[in-house]
Amino acid sequence: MLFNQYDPLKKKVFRILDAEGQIVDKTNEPNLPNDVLLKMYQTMVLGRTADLKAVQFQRQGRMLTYAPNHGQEAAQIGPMAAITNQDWLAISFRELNAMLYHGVTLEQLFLYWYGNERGSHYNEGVKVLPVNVPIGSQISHAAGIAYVSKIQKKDEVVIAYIGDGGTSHGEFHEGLNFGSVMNVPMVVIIQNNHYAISTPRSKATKAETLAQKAIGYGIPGIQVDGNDVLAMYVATREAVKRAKNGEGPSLIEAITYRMGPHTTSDNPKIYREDTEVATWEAKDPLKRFSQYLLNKSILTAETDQKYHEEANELVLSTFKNVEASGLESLEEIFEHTYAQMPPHLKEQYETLKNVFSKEAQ
Amino acid sequence: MLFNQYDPLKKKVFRILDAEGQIVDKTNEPNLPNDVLLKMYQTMVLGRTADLKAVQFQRQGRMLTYAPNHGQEAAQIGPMAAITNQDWLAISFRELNAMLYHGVTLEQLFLYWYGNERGSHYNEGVKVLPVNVPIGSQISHAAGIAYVSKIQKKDEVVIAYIGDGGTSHGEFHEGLNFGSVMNVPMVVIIQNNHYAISTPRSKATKAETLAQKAIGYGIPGIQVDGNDVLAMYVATREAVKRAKNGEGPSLIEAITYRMGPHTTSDNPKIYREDTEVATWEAKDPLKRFSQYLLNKSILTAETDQKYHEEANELVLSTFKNVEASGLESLEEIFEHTYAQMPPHLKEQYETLKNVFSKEAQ
Amino acid sequence: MATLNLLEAVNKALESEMERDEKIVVFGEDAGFEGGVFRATAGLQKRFGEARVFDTPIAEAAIIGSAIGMAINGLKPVVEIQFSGFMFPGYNQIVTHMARYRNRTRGRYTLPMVVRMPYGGGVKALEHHSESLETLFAHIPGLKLVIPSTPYDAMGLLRSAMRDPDPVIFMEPKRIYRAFKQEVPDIEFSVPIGKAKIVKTGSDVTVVAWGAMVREVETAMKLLENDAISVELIDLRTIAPFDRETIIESVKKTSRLLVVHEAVQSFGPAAEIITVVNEKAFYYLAAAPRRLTGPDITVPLPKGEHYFMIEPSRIASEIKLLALMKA
Amino acid sequence: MATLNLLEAVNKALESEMERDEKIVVFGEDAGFEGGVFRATAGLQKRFGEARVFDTPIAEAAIIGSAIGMAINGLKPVVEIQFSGFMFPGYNQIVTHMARYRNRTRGRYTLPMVVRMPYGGGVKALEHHSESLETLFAHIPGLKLVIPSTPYDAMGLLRSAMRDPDPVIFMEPKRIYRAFKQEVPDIEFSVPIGKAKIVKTGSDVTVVAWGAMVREVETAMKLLENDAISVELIDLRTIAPFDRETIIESVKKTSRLLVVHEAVQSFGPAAEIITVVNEKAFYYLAAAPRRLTGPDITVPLPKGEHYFMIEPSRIASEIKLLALMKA
Ligand SMILES: Cc1ncc(C[n+]2csc(CCOP(=O)(O)OP(=O)(O)O)c2C)c(N)n1
Ligand SMILES: Cc1ncc(C[n+]2csc(CCOP(=O)(O)OP(=O)(O)O)c2C)c(N)n1
Ligand SMILES: [Mg+2]
Ligand SMILES: [Mg+2]
Repeated sequence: MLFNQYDPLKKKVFRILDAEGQIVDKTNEPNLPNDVLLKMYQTMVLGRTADLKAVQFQRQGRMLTYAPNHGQEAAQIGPMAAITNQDWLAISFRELNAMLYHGVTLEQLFLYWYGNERGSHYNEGVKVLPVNVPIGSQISHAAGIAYVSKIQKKDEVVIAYIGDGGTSHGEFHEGLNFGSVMNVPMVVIIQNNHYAISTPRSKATKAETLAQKAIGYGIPGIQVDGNDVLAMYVATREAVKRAKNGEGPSLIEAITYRMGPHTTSDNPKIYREDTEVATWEAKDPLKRFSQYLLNKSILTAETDQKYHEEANELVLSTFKNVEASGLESLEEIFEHTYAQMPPHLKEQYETLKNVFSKEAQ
Repeated sequence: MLFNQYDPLKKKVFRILDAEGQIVDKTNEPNLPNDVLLKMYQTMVLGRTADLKAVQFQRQGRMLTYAPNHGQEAAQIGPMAAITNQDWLAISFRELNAMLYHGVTLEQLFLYWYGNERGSHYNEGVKVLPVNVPIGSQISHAAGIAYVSKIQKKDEVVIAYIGDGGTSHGEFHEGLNFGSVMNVPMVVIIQNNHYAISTPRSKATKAETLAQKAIGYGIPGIQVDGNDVLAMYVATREAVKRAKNGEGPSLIEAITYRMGPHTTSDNPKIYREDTEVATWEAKDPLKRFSQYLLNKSILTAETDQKYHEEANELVLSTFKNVEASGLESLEEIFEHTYAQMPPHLKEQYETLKNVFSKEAQ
Repeated sequence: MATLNLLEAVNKALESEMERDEKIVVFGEDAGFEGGVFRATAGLQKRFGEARVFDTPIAEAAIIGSAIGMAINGLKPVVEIQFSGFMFPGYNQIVTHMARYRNRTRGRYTLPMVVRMPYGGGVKALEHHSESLETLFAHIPGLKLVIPSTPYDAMGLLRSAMRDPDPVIFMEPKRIYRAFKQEVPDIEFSVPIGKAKIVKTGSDVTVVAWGAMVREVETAMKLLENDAISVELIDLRTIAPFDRETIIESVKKTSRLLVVHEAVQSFGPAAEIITVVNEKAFYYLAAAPRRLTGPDITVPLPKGEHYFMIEPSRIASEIKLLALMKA
Repeated sequence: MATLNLLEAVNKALESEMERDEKIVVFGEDAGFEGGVFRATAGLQKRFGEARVFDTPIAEAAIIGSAIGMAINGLKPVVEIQFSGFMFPGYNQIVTHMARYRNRTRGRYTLPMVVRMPYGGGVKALEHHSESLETLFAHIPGLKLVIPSTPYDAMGLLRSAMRDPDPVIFMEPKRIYRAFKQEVPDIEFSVPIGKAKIVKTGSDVTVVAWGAMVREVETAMKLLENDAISVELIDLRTIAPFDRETIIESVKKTSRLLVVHEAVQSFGPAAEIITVVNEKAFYYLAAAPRRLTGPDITVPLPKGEHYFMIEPSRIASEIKLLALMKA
């Protein structure tokens, strides 16, 4: 019913917390256990810390390109709190927080952005797909995974992420349409952070909301305040319920903002005003959630401080390990092209082994 | 305003003539000159005749694969009557009637289906794109053409056709979204003939109407009785007006039916019931329009008969010419790959010239 | 023993393997209810149900992409692309994901899946219904490309493809779908991926071909019966990664090589085969290796297509020419 | 004379040609307002307005497809694909339309347009940001493929591409976008498509390269200065259709050929060049032609990328090896 109330053509945005962390929609306030609320908050703190540090490391020349998440934590943590380990996560590439919450380790995340494929070998049982660079192409993967959940009657839902810019892509259309025709348990979350690199949301589509794209697929869509972790949680919970009831996919547009650059190679000063950034600073998802938790005495200032300190330490020590991991081996880059190296590849491998072992001498 | 009245979410279908050719929507009945109405009808007769004959020729082994239009004449002629020679037509592949009306000759059409590329070399001034086999890919061509019309302030609109099945394709999404973001003068007409080869419309998308896909692009959409040539004319005229006013693209879903097989290689008995076909036989667009014209004394039985006879003669004599055209020359198949044949291609050409001139001896 | 044409062999391979392995699902445009425009999947939906055999929207990217998702979640999808000329919208998924997922995740996720597609000319078809696109798959690391030339091989190779741990592109020469029948054992057999077949041993000229071209070479060999040229015909069967050893051994023996393919010439498959022979058997070559291929043009519509197709007489001339060349 | 790097040369070529020909429009993802992620189109929107220089949605098929429409309606679009690894979603438009429209309509509609894209590795980038996809364009009839290796050539070749009556794929070696500067004349000049450049004449070994590899070969040649090997270096510049004559003449002189490219090896561009040399100059060859290329794997992420890249020392070794081979 939430989806009916928030028909995107009516242009209402679903919100539970206001920018000061006050409840504005009491009826929809979720009744989450304190430990879950704290895990959500703690992961957001870790995500934020890791993110800011990653940018720093990059500036110091210790990390490669990195795609910052700063400002988008709530749009990722809310949904993750609404699913379990049984469920799948198909990310785009700007979902560090979601990945952390759903079981990818910080070390793996850093290793990936450090430039090592081993960072995408997640642990057994962690149902997360690797960073998906070709925009939009992850949606049909999610639909396919969810198809299996459906026909094998597994208790699974798939959450797929995409950006505002990504909704213009043909792959978004095909994937979502496929999932909806097949009526699979899938939730697609658009992180509308207002930009696709330098290109503003207004140039991605003429549709007034991205949520209304759902109508073209005959599925429900909703606009949610993406900086409100509780609203994101509740909207996703509803969508997950629909999915698990066999009612098919839903589309959630999370209205949020990318506080940092697109990636560390990008200079947002070229295309947006500081004043715009400042208005979003005031809507910071972490501050908002911590205020809510403090108000409810679920969080104390000390615990908050502790979370920040622990996050800081974890980030520094993890990155130290990652830096110590050094280069990959020649074998690693060859051995996973096929299950078994075919003869011609083996020959190329041997040739290079020769070259690099000579050099090493 | 027509588009507002017929909001696709309200599931109203725009119709002016009923199945007996009686006016059901007097206010919207267009005030077209008799000669235009007759030209429309005459072209429909020619299209129907050419179509049925083409299938016959194919059965006799004289024509290659052919994609029948039977039943979809109104969805093509109505829109064409709403544009002028200034305007462009970007077809899919099942638009013989539209092409005839917009200036492609019957000889060219037959030549193409006879298996000769020369059939796609339309006359100077005829603004029609060739048959577009890769589903959906013509929409962005239309958007690009219309972009030029817009920035050069040319008095042009582009009409693009696509099938119901084609709306599932990523290229449909990208092309329509592109046109809508760029706000170009373009009208996209979906011929919803209920099938994509053997696959019913219901498996193309879960959306209840195809017209509602417009909402995802922030443009108007409308469902029209595609077997009602007047409704198709009026809806297109409205969309063209919007386009030429700088209001951007519109989407028209023409509800129609493919009376014949998908192509001459297809056997529709496998996947649909004769009873279904019969219900559509009763809605035949030609009968309906001729009844309307007879009722209004614009058409007489004699003229009708004359149209049929002339069409028959034209089709027979044209096809005779086409058959006489025989094979292509080796030069023809080589000379249009580039503006100038590069050396390696020239060499390949000379080699084959040798082979085939030897054979000829 | 059953006597089957190539199309029926494909159908039977799918059926028997679906019977054996319930992880296999089959889908594509019109591949479900009506069993495909060529009927390669006919009867499967009836037998295995709509969950395992179904029609899809016209969306090649989503067909390949959803198959990738299914493989990640434990199935073995065998998808049909209606004609190879329509694989392009799905090529992004093939190259950027299907070929790379194993490597990207360092073996965490693997994609045992098959993409079937009819290919090739000579059937008097519309545009985009006649191309031979081997190179576009063979050049991509992580893909395997298999092409049968007989009903027996179609069954045996498709079975191997469905059991392969890696994604396999399976191109079917539609021109010979129904061209001839062959006895195919009822018992379960397979033909290994990566092994070429010496169709006929010979000592003067090595001819490498695959798909519909194998038969054309065989016809050419009949034309040459009175010429006292001993031809060794190799049916490559797996185009990537191909069986270098068999080719190299053959060329070491014959000293002469002809590669025949329907794909356009420039940057085409013959170039790779010739180059490998250069690298591995250059000093055995008595004459410059030759290739007989489609010209570098779009396959013409039917009224010009005959110029494009490779006739046995031309193959025979090429073989003669090679045989004549100085040792 | 202006002293420009390759990126600036691209920018200036676009600017000067847009000045001259108002039919030219430039667009792509982020190519308008900010002037592209590499800034290749910087300043153009300001100068020529939003109608002629603009940002697009993320939709490669629509970028190429709408450019086709614009060309049909009289413009000359010059579009940017952000990285060549993202051309795949637009590849359907490139192959099934851009390459074929002239032929399909027997010359009724032609598509003078350019698709620019940065390509190649060695810049420590994310996945899909490092590939070299020459083959996927060179194998398609109807396309031209041009790759500059210097600022001068970038300007001259891009200008020719914009004046060409056929669609041109223009791949820019991003690794050397800013690597070095060169004097480029202020006056209007162009470098013809289809002509290779002999960078240095020599008599012992012919080396064919293009893009970023040309410089690597030059460095290798420096390493060889004391070896008394006379290398003839050919910068191919146009990969398709390529300048066979220059290569063949060179090999007839040197009898030895090395092709160097970053693209993966199997079914890659070197194979075609070597095969053409087989066809045209086989009996001049003193040794088996060699190729030094990327291995048949996905370009690794930065911590493994060095294994993939072709170092000058390896090029030098290959040249030495060839030079030593028996005549
Ligand atoms: C198919 C494809 N085209 C282009 C790119 C280059 N690219 C990387 S991120 C990006 C912008 C994405 O914008 P959006 O979807 O809004 O996600 P955000 O970056 O804002 O999270 C682009 C164009 C790509 N990765 N894939
Ligand atoms: C990209 C692509 N995929 C597949 C095909 C094969 N194909 C030709 S027509 C057709 C069905 C089209 O259905 P629809 O869009 O409803 O048009 P209709 O045939 O009903 O006019 C298909 C799948 C194609 N031409 N292009
Ligand atoms: Mg964004
Ligand atoms: Mg249809």
